[in-house]
Amino acid sequence: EGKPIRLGYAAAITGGLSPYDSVPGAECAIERINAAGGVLGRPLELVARDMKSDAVTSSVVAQELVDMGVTAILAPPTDDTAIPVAALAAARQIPVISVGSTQVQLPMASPTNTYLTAYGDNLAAGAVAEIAIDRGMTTAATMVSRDYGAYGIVIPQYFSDAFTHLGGKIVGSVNYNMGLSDYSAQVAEVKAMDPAPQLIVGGFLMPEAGVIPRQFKAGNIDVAFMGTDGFDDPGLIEIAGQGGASVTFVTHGFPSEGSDLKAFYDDCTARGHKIENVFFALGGEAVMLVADAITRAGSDDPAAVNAALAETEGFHGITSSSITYKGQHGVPIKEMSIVTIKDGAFTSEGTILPKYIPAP
Amino acid sequence: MSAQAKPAETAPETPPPFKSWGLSVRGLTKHFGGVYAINGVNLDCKEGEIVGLIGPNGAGKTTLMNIVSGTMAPTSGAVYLDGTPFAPSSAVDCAERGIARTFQNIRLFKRLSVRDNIRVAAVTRARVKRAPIDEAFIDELIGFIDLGALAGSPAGALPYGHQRRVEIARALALRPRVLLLDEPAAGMNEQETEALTGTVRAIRDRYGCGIVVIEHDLTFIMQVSQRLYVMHLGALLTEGAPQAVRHDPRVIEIYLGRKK
Amino acid sequence: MDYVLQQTLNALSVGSEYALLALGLAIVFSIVGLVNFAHGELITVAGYAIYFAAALMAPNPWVLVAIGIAASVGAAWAFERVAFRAIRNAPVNTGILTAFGVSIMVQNAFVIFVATRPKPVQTPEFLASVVQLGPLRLPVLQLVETGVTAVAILALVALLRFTTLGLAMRAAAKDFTAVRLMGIRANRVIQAAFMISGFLAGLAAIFILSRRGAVDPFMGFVPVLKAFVACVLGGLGSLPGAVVGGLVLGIFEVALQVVLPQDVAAYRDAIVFAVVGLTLVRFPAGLLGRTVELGDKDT
Amino acid sequence: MTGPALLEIENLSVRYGAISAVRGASLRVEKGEIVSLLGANGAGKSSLVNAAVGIVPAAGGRICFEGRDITRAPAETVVARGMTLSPEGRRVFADLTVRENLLLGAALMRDRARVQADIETYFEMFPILGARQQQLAKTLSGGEQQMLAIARALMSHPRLLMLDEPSLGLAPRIVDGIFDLMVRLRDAGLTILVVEQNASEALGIADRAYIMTTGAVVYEGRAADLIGSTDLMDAYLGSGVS
Amino acid sequence: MTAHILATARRSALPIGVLALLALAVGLFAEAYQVRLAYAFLMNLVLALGVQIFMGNSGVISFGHISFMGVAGYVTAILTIPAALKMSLIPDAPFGLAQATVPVVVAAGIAFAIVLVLGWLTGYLIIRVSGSTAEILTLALLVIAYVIFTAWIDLTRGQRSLYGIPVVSSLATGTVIAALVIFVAKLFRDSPAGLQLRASSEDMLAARAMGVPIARLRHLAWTLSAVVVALGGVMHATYLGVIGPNSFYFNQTFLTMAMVILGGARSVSGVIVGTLAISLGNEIARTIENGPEILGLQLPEMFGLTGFFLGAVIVGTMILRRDGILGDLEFEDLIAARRRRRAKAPKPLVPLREGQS
Ligand SMILES: Nc1ncnc2c1ncn2[C@@H]1O[C@H](COP(=O)(O)OP(=O)(O)OP(=O)(O)O)[C@@H](O)[C@H]1O
Ligand SMILES: Nc1ncnc2c1ncn2[C@@H]1O[C@H](COP(=O)(O)OP(=O)(O)OP(=O)(O)O)[C@@H](O)[C@H]1O
Ligand SMILES: CC(C)C[C@H](N)C(=O)O
Ligand SMILES: [Mg+2]
Ligand SMILES: [Mg+2]
Repeated sequence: EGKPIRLGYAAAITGGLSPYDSVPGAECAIERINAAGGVLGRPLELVARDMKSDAVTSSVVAQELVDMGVTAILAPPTDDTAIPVAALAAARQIPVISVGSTQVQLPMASPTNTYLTAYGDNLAAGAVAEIAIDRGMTTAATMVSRDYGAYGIVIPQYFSDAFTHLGGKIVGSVNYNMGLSDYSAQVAEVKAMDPAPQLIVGGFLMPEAGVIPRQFKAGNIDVAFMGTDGFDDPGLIEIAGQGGASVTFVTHGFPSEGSDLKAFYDDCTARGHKIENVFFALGGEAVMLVADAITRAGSDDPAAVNAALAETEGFHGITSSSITYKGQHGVPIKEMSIVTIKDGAFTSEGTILPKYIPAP
Repeated sequence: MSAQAKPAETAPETPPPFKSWGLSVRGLTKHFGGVYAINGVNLDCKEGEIVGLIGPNGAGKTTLMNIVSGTMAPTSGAVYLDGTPFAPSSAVDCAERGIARTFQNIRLFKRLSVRDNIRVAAVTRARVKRAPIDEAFIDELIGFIDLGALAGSPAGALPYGHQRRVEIARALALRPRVLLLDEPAAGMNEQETEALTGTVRAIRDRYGCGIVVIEHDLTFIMQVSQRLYVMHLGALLTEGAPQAVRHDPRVIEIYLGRKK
Repeated sequence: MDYVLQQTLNALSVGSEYALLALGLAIVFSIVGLVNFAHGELITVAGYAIYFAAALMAPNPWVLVAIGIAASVGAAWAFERVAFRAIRNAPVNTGILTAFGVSIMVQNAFVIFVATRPKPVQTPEFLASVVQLGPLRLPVLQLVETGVTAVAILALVALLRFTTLGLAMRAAAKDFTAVRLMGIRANRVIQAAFMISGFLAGLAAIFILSRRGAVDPFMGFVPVLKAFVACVLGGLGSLPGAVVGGLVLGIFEVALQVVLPQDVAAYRDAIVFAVVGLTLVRFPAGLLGRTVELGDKDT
Repeated sequence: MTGPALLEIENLSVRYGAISAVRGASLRVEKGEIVSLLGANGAGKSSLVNAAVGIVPAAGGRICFEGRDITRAPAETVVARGMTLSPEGRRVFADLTVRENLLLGAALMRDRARVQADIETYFEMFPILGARQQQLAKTLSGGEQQMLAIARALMSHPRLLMLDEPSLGLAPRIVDGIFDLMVRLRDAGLTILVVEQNASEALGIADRAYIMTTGAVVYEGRAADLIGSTDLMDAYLGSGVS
Repeated sequence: MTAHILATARRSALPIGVLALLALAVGLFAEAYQVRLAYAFLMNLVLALGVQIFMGNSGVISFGHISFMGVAGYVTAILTIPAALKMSLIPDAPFGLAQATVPVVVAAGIAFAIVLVLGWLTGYLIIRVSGSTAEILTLALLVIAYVIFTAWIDLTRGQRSLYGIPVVSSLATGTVIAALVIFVAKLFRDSPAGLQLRASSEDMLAARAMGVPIARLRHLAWTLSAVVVALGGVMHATYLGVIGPNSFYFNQTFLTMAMVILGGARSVSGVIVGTLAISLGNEIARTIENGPEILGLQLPEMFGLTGFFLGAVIVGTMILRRDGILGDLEFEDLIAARRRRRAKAPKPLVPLREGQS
């Protein structure tokens, strides 16, 4: 029987989280799989619902998807929006895989059925610390925001842990709010730090990820900015302007020539999809992970698929050639790409898998 | 003509002579910056007495009423009810003591029904008396102002004359010791004014309260008041029986004008 | 020393930004009694106008500035024409909710027709430069912003105090019909007030965009919130009050950012609002608001 | 009579939703006369003058001023053509000072010096206003506001002045003053339509009078005839009281 | 007093009955996600009615009530999450809260007590001012509460959500609570205090002159409404099982306010209508924005439509009916008016004179 297998996606299509979810990415992966004959001889079908970056809507939408009898649910990127989804789905052992989240705590909340597509923030922050030390930096400041998700708090924490572990010194920490236009007070504060930090690390999201380096540049401070996937949006380049040159970040992957990621992007572009940022690939990868689990389970029964997903080992995805959930509590360890901005474009500086990983 | 008087040298602080005077005002003064709106005014209104208050525009009549009803704090001076002084600094307190008023520009709760308008005051009365709301009295008042048929309509939708009556009924629901009426006949024609004369007298006869009326309509004020106070530039010019006041040359000069 | 000076300038320019926005809110409030929560969307409109103009024809940045301000003025005009005119003289509730409605509509129109994610916007390079004044290096943007705000305030005060249009604006606030009885086109007067508020928002937008370099559908929210607080702090409806409120709020925010130790700094906004709240309990009419004793005369 | 009347209202009706406030009323005001419009509460007098000046829409009928149709003209145009109204309820600009209120009354006047002179004239006429010139209008006493409203209406030097209950809340002496003023203005060429509750006083100065009951004009005639006839007065002004 | 309660019971029977029937129908026949929607509607109704008790009667706009919802939600969460889980979520919670766990009902009781105290205390400040100043004070309350939720990490986990709250609420509990709240809101509105408060919202000065103790009544209404809103917070926490600070901020505030004003803030029935209208409208818009097939026509996906729709409905309604859909009227007034019309008593309601203010 060629009845489609349904996958649900409670996606942050609108609202503050929207840059970190990608329905088109998931759709493209499904098109590709279906073109190659589908899964278990059946096509996949995606049902996407906008959860508007809101917890209550997220749970309503998830229930709608559960009611439809979806085999797996792709979830939004923060824990307060994804946990209700996971909790609802747990009752029927429907696997929930967050597309954009890097929060290690998320699978902990509903350990039997929750997975991240991406690596954890602790891994990424460890990588950032290692890069900084490798570049000979010894002093760093962190910037902390409590305005959206855990990301703005935990990245500085994990980084501070790793950086001091590796012999660096944290010389200060500055608070900031998102959505403001003026960060000159923060600029002045950093300027006044003694010793001066060579580096600033924070869990920045767009557009602050661009606005803040821009204003530091305008404030005439020479300091490097480092961070993780929050920077990974092409808008950064223009928004940060001159400040872009100071930014280095680690992210889920980089479409360098010959990479799987590039091949995926090219194919999807050819299929008429528009690629905004790397979360496009994560959307695709989440679909592929689920498809693989269905194949291995030999059934579209959610519980069977969930069991198979938990056993995933060395899966060849888009951003990583080896994704493993087995023994990982739903958080894969993935190699990260190091990216900087050169000549108005993102440029790859290689990949990294840090040696020291801060405890979650 | 200077519209500004000098402050009274010494505000005469004579206490009211009798215990059961009703309302007494002694040495009341109010200034706004440099303007002395009222200046050392004495005024009495016995229970069951109708007292008229007249005077040129800006003489301070409304201000006096505002102070006595607690709507405005006096600069100095005292207000007595039954010989007991009280600080008329809160309108709520005044209402609870039984000083009720109407306004120069009608102020009804426009969206509430006629009945609810009256009820608002009845609630206060019930609170003071620690008794249930006297629904029968509300009915009586609606009957008194002859608006039985319109009791359920929003007060704001009534014609002007009716609104005036509702305002009076609302004030009466407080079962006041003293009722203050600020230009109740304004905007009424001669016929309606005449009816109002009857109403005001009926209030006194039925509810026994003292009534202070401000009015520029001479016929009305002459007919209705037992005594007449004349204010000028914030101070009391004269006081007495209406006919005597009417022929006082000073009153003619500053208030009535030549034709009267 | 340098640090103190730098932070002082920061405080002044943040304060100026709030003052510009607060002034726009205040003029509309004082004239039509509307707390225009859609004021922030004027900034957004200006931003998108610049974004599209740049994408379509990429002219010089000063032309873009003009386009941005013009768009903001136009949007203010349109808001009045389409939504606010119909609810003139309505109770405050109605006004606030309508303004919310307009604001939500505009935000989501941009979500639907442009995108949720931020779009980059170019502003004149000149604003991003730094001038050397003796030993000091001062950001041009901050100097210009403070200066422009000062000029805008003076011009506005002069307009309201000394021109018939200004008188008419203040009069239309309370009695629109009576203004018409003076032979004045009161609709135009109110339109003018909205357009002035649009102009002020447009100016603020240029500064905000120069700093942020990006426009997104929801960027108007935080500024309008701050402006609202500033307005009330200064005394709602009073233009000098709006300015003072904006400056005080900006200075206070920057000062707290500077002096609070790191672990308390997380509570900065709570402290700001607590202090503003208590100030208002003490001065209910705002810092500059005067209370007139009206007795029964508050028509 | 010669030529068109200054103001000519034909068959006017005014409606507020379901309520008919004026039903087919006709009225003319000739140049240089004082016409008084009388009637009980709610008779529709204010509605009629408001419609004439254009702040309330006419539901039917025709209004002509100096021969030109102004039925649909907005108030600001009507006022610019030389007709003003001192409206019911004073409606002074609460947050402006007394002086500013008067300045705004002269918004259409180009000659600033003349405006200043006018202001001084009215301050002489109403000394209390002069004393209160920097005071916010909302803090004025009721009668002071009424004087201000009248003075403000005169500031634009209209050719037709309409006054809606000008004597409301004024002391008798000032009422006399106002009526005297009307006579003087009429003698100086101004045309006046005055709505009054105070029938006897209004008739005393009027050339002609109209009486309205429940939205219709029920009497038109010389003011002197009305004063002379208690019957007429009783018939029209005694009835219709709700 | 008893008479008043009976009269209120009679008057609220209609909306409560309809509500119960609808809930029954949804519970029996609807899909699970529709049950969730129905529950979300009930929760919003409780919040909106809570806000109405203060705002609708006193006429003072409040942006602050959702903070009480948040406090109640957090208290419930912190007291009911199993200790084992709490030791990993908030090990450093003050007052030994990481160890203590109580049943949901007890937790809810404590939440009300805390909100009652907070409501009473904040009330002291709110009643000192009026107009926009009061608005800013309520706004300050919202911001302060939110900042505490996000910054007191030891207690609330900040932006990271608290999960593991026992999910004990169902459509049935929601319906019972909503019915109770409808009753309470009507009881208050029609009570002497409610009447005086409504009078004061129209003319403060006249109200004072009639002896209305405005400050005291506002204080009462504020506290009562805080507690009702707290019910909404408990409903939120015990249904989702997880809470985060962003649920208690501007989005919920604006949504609630729209529900209150749209139907007519001064009437309890109006708030019910407003909440229903916005909930239904949102759901319809949500269906459309997903790009459904209607009559064989494939509509494009238009995310953002729900928001746009909400805005448009608000603006449209305010333009057409500035006092909200029902204005001052309650259901019983509508029915009475209808009966009167039936009985052909030709007494049209005279529209208010245009405010000359
Ligand atoms: N808040 C205020 N500030 C300054 N002056 C005021 C204020 N309130 C009243 N006044 C002045 O005080 C004087 C007295 O006003 P009040 O209203 O008592 O007069 P009144 O006797 O009632 O006059 P009317 O008969 O015209 O109503 C007026 O000249 C008025 O201008
Ligand atoms: N804005 C309005 N909305 C509804 N009805 C109105 C409005 N204005 C006036 N009316 C009604 O229209 C009728 C005529 O009113 P109008 O004010 O014209 O009478 P009037 O003769 O001027 O009375 P008054 O002597 O009281 O000033 C009255 O029944 C009144 O209630
Ligand atoms: C905050 C998010 C939108 C994105 C980020 N990667 C996270 O998981 O937290
Ligand atoms: Mg007076
Ligand atoms: Mg009239």
